[in-house]
Amino acid sequence: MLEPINVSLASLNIATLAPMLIAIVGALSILCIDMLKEGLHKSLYVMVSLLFLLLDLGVVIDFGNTFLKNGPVLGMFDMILMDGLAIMGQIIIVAGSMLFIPLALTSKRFHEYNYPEYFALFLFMIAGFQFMVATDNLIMIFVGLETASLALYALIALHNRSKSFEAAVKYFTMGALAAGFFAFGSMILYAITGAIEINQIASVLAADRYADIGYVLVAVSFLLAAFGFKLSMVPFHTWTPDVYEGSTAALAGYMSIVPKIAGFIVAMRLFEFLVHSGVVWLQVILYVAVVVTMTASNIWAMVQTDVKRMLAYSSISHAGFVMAAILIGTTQSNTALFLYWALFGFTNLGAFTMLWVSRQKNLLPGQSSDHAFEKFSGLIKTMPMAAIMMGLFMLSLAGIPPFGLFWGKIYVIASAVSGGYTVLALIMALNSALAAYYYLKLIVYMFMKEPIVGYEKHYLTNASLSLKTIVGIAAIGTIFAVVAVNPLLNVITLFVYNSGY
Amino acid sequence: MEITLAHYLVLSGVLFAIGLIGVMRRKNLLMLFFATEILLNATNIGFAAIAHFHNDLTGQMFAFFIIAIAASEVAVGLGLLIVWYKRTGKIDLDIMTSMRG
Amino acid sequence: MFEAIAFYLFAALTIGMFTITVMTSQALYALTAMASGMIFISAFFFMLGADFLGVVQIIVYTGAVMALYAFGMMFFDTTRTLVEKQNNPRIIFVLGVMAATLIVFILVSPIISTNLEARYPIEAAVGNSQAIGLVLFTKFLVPFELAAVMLLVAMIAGIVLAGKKMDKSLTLMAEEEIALMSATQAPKDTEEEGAH
Amino acid sequence: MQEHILSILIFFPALAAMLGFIVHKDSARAYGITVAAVEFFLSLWLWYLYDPMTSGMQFMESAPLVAAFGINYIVGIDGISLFIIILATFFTMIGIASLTETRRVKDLIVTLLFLEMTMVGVFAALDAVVFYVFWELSLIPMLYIIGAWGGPLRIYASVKFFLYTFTGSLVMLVGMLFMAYFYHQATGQWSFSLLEWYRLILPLNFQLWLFAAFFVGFAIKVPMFPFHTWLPYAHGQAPTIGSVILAAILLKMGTYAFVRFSLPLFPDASVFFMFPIATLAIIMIVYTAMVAYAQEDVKQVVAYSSVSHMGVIVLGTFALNVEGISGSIFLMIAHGVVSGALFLLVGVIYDRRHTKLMSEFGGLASVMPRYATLFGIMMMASVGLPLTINFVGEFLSLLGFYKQSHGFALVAGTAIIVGAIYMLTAYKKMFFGTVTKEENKHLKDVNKTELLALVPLAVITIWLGVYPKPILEPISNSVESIVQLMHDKAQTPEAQKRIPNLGNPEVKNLQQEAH
Amino acid sequence: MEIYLYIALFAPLAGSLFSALFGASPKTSVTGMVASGLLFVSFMSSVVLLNYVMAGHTVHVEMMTWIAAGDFYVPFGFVVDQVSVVMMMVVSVVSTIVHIYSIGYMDHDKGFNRFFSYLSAFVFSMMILVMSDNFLGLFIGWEGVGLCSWLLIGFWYHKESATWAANEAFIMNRIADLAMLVGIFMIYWNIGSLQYDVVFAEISNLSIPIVTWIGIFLFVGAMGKSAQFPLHTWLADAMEGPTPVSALIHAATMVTAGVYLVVRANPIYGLIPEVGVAIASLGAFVAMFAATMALVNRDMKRIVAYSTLSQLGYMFVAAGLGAYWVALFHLMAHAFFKALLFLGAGNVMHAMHDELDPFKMGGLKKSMKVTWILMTLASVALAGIYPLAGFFSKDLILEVAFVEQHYVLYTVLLLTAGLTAFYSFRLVALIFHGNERHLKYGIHPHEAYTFMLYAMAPLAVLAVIAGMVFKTPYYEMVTQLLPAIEYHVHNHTTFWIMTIGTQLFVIAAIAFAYKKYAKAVRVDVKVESGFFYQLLYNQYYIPKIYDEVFTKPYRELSKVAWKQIDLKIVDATVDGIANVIYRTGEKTHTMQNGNLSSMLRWMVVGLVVLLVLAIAFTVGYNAVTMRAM
Repeated sequence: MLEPINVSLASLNIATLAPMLIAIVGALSILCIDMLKEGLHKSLYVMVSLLFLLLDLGVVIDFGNTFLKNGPVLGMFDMILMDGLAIMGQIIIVAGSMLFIPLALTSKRFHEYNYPEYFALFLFMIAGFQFMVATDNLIMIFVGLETASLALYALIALHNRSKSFEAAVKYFTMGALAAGFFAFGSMILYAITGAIEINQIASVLAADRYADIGYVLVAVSFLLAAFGFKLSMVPFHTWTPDVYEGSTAALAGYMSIVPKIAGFIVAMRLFEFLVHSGVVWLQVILYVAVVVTMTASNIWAMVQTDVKRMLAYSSISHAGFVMAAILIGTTQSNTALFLYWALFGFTNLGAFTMLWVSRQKNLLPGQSSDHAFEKFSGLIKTMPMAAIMMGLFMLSLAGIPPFGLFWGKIYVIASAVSGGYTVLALIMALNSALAAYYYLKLIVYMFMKEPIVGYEKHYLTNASLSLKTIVGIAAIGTIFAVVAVNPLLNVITLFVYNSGY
Repeated sequence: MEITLAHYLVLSGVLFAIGLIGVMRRKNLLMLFFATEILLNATNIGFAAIAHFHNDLTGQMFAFFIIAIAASEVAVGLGLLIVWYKRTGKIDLDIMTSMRG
Repeated sequence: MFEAIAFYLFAALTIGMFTITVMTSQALYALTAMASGMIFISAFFFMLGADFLGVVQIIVYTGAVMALYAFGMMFFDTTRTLVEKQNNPRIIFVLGVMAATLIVFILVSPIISTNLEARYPIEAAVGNSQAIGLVLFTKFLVPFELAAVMLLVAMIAGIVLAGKKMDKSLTLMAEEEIALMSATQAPKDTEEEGAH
Repeated sequence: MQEHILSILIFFPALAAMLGFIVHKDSARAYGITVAAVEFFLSLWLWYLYDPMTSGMQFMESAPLVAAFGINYIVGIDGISLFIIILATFFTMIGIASLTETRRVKDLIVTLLFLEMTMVGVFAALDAVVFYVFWELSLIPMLYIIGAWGGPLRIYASVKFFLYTFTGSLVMLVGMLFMAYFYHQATGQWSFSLLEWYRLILPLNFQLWLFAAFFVGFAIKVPMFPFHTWLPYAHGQAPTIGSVILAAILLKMGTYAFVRFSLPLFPDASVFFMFPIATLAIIMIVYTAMVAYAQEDVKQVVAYSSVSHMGVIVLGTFALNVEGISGSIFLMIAHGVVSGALFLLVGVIYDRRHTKLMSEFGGLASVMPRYATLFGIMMMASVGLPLTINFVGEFLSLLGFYKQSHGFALVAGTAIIVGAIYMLTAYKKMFFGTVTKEENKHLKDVNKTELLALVPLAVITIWLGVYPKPILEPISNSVESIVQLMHDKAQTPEAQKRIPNLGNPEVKNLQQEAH
Repeated sequence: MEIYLYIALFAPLAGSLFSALFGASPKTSVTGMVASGLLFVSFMSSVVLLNYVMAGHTVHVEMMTWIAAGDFYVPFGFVVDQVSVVMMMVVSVVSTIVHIYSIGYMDHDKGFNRFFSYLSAFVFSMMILVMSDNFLGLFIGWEGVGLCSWLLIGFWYHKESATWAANEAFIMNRIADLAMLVGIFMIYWNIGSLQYDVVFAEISNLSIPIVTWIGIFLFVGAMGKSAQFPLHTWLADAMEGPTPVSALIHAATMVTAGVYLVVRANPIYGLIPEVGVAIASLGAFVAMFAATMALVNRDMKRIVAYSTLSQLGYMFVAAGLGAYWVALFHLMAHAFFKALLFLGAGNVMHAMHDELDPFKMGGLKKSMKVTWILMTLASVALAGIYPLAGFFSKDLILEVAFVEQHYVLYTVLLLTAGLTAFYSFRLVALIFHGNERHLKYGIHPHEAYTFMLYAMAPLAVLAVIAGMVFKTPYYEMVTQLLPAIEYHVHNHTTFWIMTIGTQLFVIAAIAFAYKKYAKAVRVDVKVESGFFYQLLYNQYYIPKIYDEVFTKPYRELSKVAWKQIDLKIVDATVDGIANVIYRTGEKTHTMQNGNLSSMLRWMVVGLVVLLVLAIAFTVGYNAVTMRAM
């Protein structure tokens, strides 16, 4: 017979659930509000979401303080793990979401914002990501991931035009396949270790001295494929450009930041110990994957004719760049990953918001897609401020100092150099040069070509105060990043180091 | 002859491969979704078997959650298919190529 | 011995069923084959002592999922013969067979780990459902709740996506049309779906 | 204020540029001139405050930027950078003053002022990252200037310029990061401070690799053969002001960086690579001079002549002795003045005729005598006639390298021959002969605005050719400390032999006083 | 005394700048006056300095630092010593005269002011050249005269031939200048200074090979300026410039700078007599070589130019053989009579409306008596007839060669003397005697302005007396600095035989010239179509060879360098890399064909690749561990 289990409530650390619960409660309350009164304006929901996210962020930051004092906290039968990575990840997730949610306040009306459910799903998704990063249990990761993904598919589709459906279906189908990979990979790991907590898997494997190397590698292959999909590594990246193109710029920007950081954190948890285990295979594979991802996506980005697709490929390339940090696997590189992503977040937020600002409902005559390059022709002459902003974000993405991303970039490359990956560092540097080409392409269009007559009044068509504010925040974040780098670096290093990475 | 864990795992792997073939082969989205179900089911056999041979419940838990996930996916997937179908009248994925390059 | 026979029998059946599911050009065959495949899988669960899983498998899959799919098939009118143009069928099978071979190649080798330890051992004295219940509501409470959220998300998503509100796309309508529509409280005659 | 003069000097133009957005477009040029003039006089004041007898860094400022990673805002100047800074501010000023562009002048002015910040920043930076920041940042305004105000191929030219230089500098960035890593290994601290790096003695194989990494960045910027092909396009397409600044200042960043980074950080590698680089330099000198001779477009002649002269500068730098390095730095300034002036002069005729093909001209000397005279002066300076500014630099550079290798110096010396060939030929084609084209018969001679820019340049050309001491002395003093540093750090016997030991530089200064 | 030095030096500069102020304005006679006046001032100062130096003093000033970097230190230092004062006198006298002459000669020229600006600038450069106390200062002047020569040869810039000649002169000089620079480098790195006094004091401490190289390089430098073979072609072409320019620059002063350099550097050449002999041999060769070309030429100015070249050869013979004072002396004498000759030629040109072919002239003595006398006088002096200047200086060189027992040189020089006499009087005969061939071209010659003739008078006087009067005081002064070697043929009989023989030989040559050309000109077609005639007429085909061997290939090579190498290789590589990358993108981005099926397949492909690699590694790993066990 089974004994009844006695668990003291204190040992559960129910508080560790608080951040995710806040998001879930937020989502539920939005549903309730809608139930009580229909047809409320979207700004209400935006603000409610913002409020809950703010609370969420506050709690996470509070956990950050606790972490710095006491170290990692386990909760709910060790299911929740609040270590540095989890906290950093959640901060980026929540803060990123907070910056993206006001993008719903456009001056044009789009279908999805008419649904209160949209905001509920958004919050559910955030909760999903939060669960995903705040655990090292594969089940939790899987369920969190699926919660978030399912919500995300719906969010994409809610834009309600055929491209967005197409994007959602593609994303969904490939996501289902990736879920299969993940499940199968986890199964094999479970088969050889009998554990589904990553640290236990690690310790069992270490104790066995990787005796079942074949199993491990097959499992890693499956997991790599699964996370390759999530992080859009070549050749699992194919969804990225289509999905970005099909969804709104706001959501595309969001997707380039938040889901990825969640993926990176899990990837870090999963692959870090493997990289350090001395399994050469993984290092080689990751090395190749990183290089191929960076290079191939850069090359494809060059030939794009739509800015959003270009940015999609660019974000693949950035992901590849950051994946290198996982390959390098030192404290410095992991720190660099977070630093990079935080800075990348600001810049990409700005870039995609600028696209969002310029979104019109129907294509103009001669325009080939929503954000075709030619739309930006001669922008400096018609909308100088917009052109300068966009140019700024492009420069930052290209890694031109002193704008935000540059600092992330040198720190990543520096970590590669210190990690002994000098050639990789060189490849990364040269890839930045490749990347500069397509960022420059937009700059060339904006600053060096003549405006197309009739396009000018359509540029800022979707702008509103809140969008402009977000652009402003992104711009400030991008320009003055240098001020923030030092404190960020200090904090992140503390978090990462104390989490044992 | 004794049936070992390996037997189950091989079965699981074979079923997974069948699922992969289905995923690659199917052009009808609904049929494609069938194939993704096969993938997950293949995994479930593996989990249950491992749980059995390791004498550990965790595997069964995993399989349980996978079933839940599969069910959710069906709901969302069908929802997506419905809107797509309403818009285009088809669920053949070959017509879904408005975005490329 | 019985176990072996049962295993091979069900294995063959499952493989067969799933192959049909994947290969047939009749949608109905596929659906039926999959449903039966699912049931055969539950047989494995029972064989492996995972009674609870077996039941869930039958209920959830064969009951809920298959019903949904059946509904979907009717909705999409895919009961006829499927026409699927394969531009390069060989590559699919090469890939599939390769994947299978490779996976099998590894999986046939015995697991030599010596540090395996059951975290939640199955005790013979305890019924499977009971044991699962205990684990599910302690250790796996949070994922369980999260799964509930996930199902909620799926439900909302399904409802919203399949809902009637999606028929008119605000995204594609000009601002004036939207204003007009909200002013007249959506009269039926202005429904011009898919203005493009 | 004096202790912050460098920061003021760096950021004043940027601030002014931002405020410039508000200025009405009709007044933009006046605003630009005012700002640039203020900046120029600030830089003159800097010279006034500068103590020429001290060889070390002056006006040092330091503030933490990313302290955790050892990145600090450190600026300071010595004799080497002082004059290039003044050159930069000067050329910005006269560049704006002589601006004839009419399209979107305000944007151009703002861009130029930003460019000025980056130029001053590069030469004042003493922290590798800060240096890199300004280095890269300088590409943007130039990209814009070429791309927006350039000729028909402007986009190709500007993108090529940008990508080429950017690629090179990224390799350099990896080198810098490796250097910082090495410093970290040696001391346990992260630091990008140049002065702290100077203290490191690196093993030879590290030096070689790092030297190569830095070299890629610098060589493309210089531009050294065979990385020079972006330059003709950039010059060919750029508007006058762009070419002027590009030739006068931006190219100097590369050679300056050789002196600032490559030599003192990697003395052994510098010696190791001395002859390969000298070979490249000689190819630059002779080969590009030949290419210049074959040109049909006068601006391309001047552009290729720039490459050729940069070859002499590089050669002088790698002489690794005080004479050669001082000469090369002096030549940087000289070449800045002269090539800047030549580009301005080409701009004058381009404004009138909208063509730069030499076959379109001929006999201009009779139509535009003042123009011909100014062009002649600058051409002769470019050819390296004594008592013009170029000669001093060229002579010292070649003299310096002669110490290292007689043969190389001899071959490099053909610069004075081949240089004369293409320059005189070009001059002959443009100015001599009879006026054949109807359009040329009534060209207006240089006007007051143009004279305002050109005459000071001509005066400087001759003044510094006759009396280079005010500039050469501080340069030489600072170079001495670099050479001494290199000698002290040198490990290989070859390097110890090739880099002279100056003994105590202080004593020598006194000796020179007594002369 | 320093003040006189500065006046002598800077007065021409002042004149130049003054004229330059009016450079672009129409003619103002005042520029010519002022420039001439300032030159006269310079001349007077030089006279004062000459007196001072004659008294055994020298003036040495250091005006200011020029270049100082590290150990390298070069000031603007000037020295007036026995050698430089001679040069200063020559320069200032000839240039003053040429200036005054030019006021008339350039009377109708649009570029009158410009001309004086250039001409005075030239004098200034020349002054720097001769007065500098160090090699680099000399180099300033060296290049400065090159510049002015360029400006003045190309003075009539609308003429293609003039500008071409100007560029040729400049570039050829540059070739030599490079050698000179190298010589300077060698001196600096071996001695550590470029000051004459330091260098000459230290030079004997250097090893002979180094000194030899220094000597060679410096001499190559001198070869360019003094137009020695093979860098001689520019001099004849330089006659495109206005005639006063030819008189001043390409006869009297600039071209002798090379000789001056060798004389100045005598402590160096004193150590390396072998090089000296080589110099002398080259000089003798050039003397002969140029004279032969002058024999058949049909261009008045070119004939005189070849004669200059030939005389420079004489000077180098002297200098090479260590008779520095003789070289310098001939330099001085030659300056006077050659300038006179050129100015005379200028008068003729003026009269003949710039016609240069003497075969189209004739009988000019009627209308241009003074010019005829002056030119005959100059030619006599050039031929070396006693008691004119040429006799004292040129025959001295013959003696030097003889005394130094270089009989081959002697013979060559002797023959050349005959040739010189022949072509000089061929010219005089053709121009001033015989029929008035020009009449059929409708030219009515007239004598030049009187003041021009007056201006030439001092030169005529000097051409006559320079040898007789100056020789002794000159010798006494100069040998304070230069090696004092008296060249006497000790055997009196030999001496007289030689002297008289030479004189007779020369006179015979003159007579032959008169006989052949004074009456009527017979064109001997057979001779003229002969090989030697053609060879000489075409200047030994050297300009053609240069054109074929250097100029054209250089031009072609430049084209190749640009079009083939730079554009098609270097640049194409860069663009090629970029294009390959871009094309790869264009080709492969179709992988993203938008079809979900292929997207899924890519994922499976990725998985299978990973699996293959995993298995391969596993198998390999197991194999390795097996073997290890």
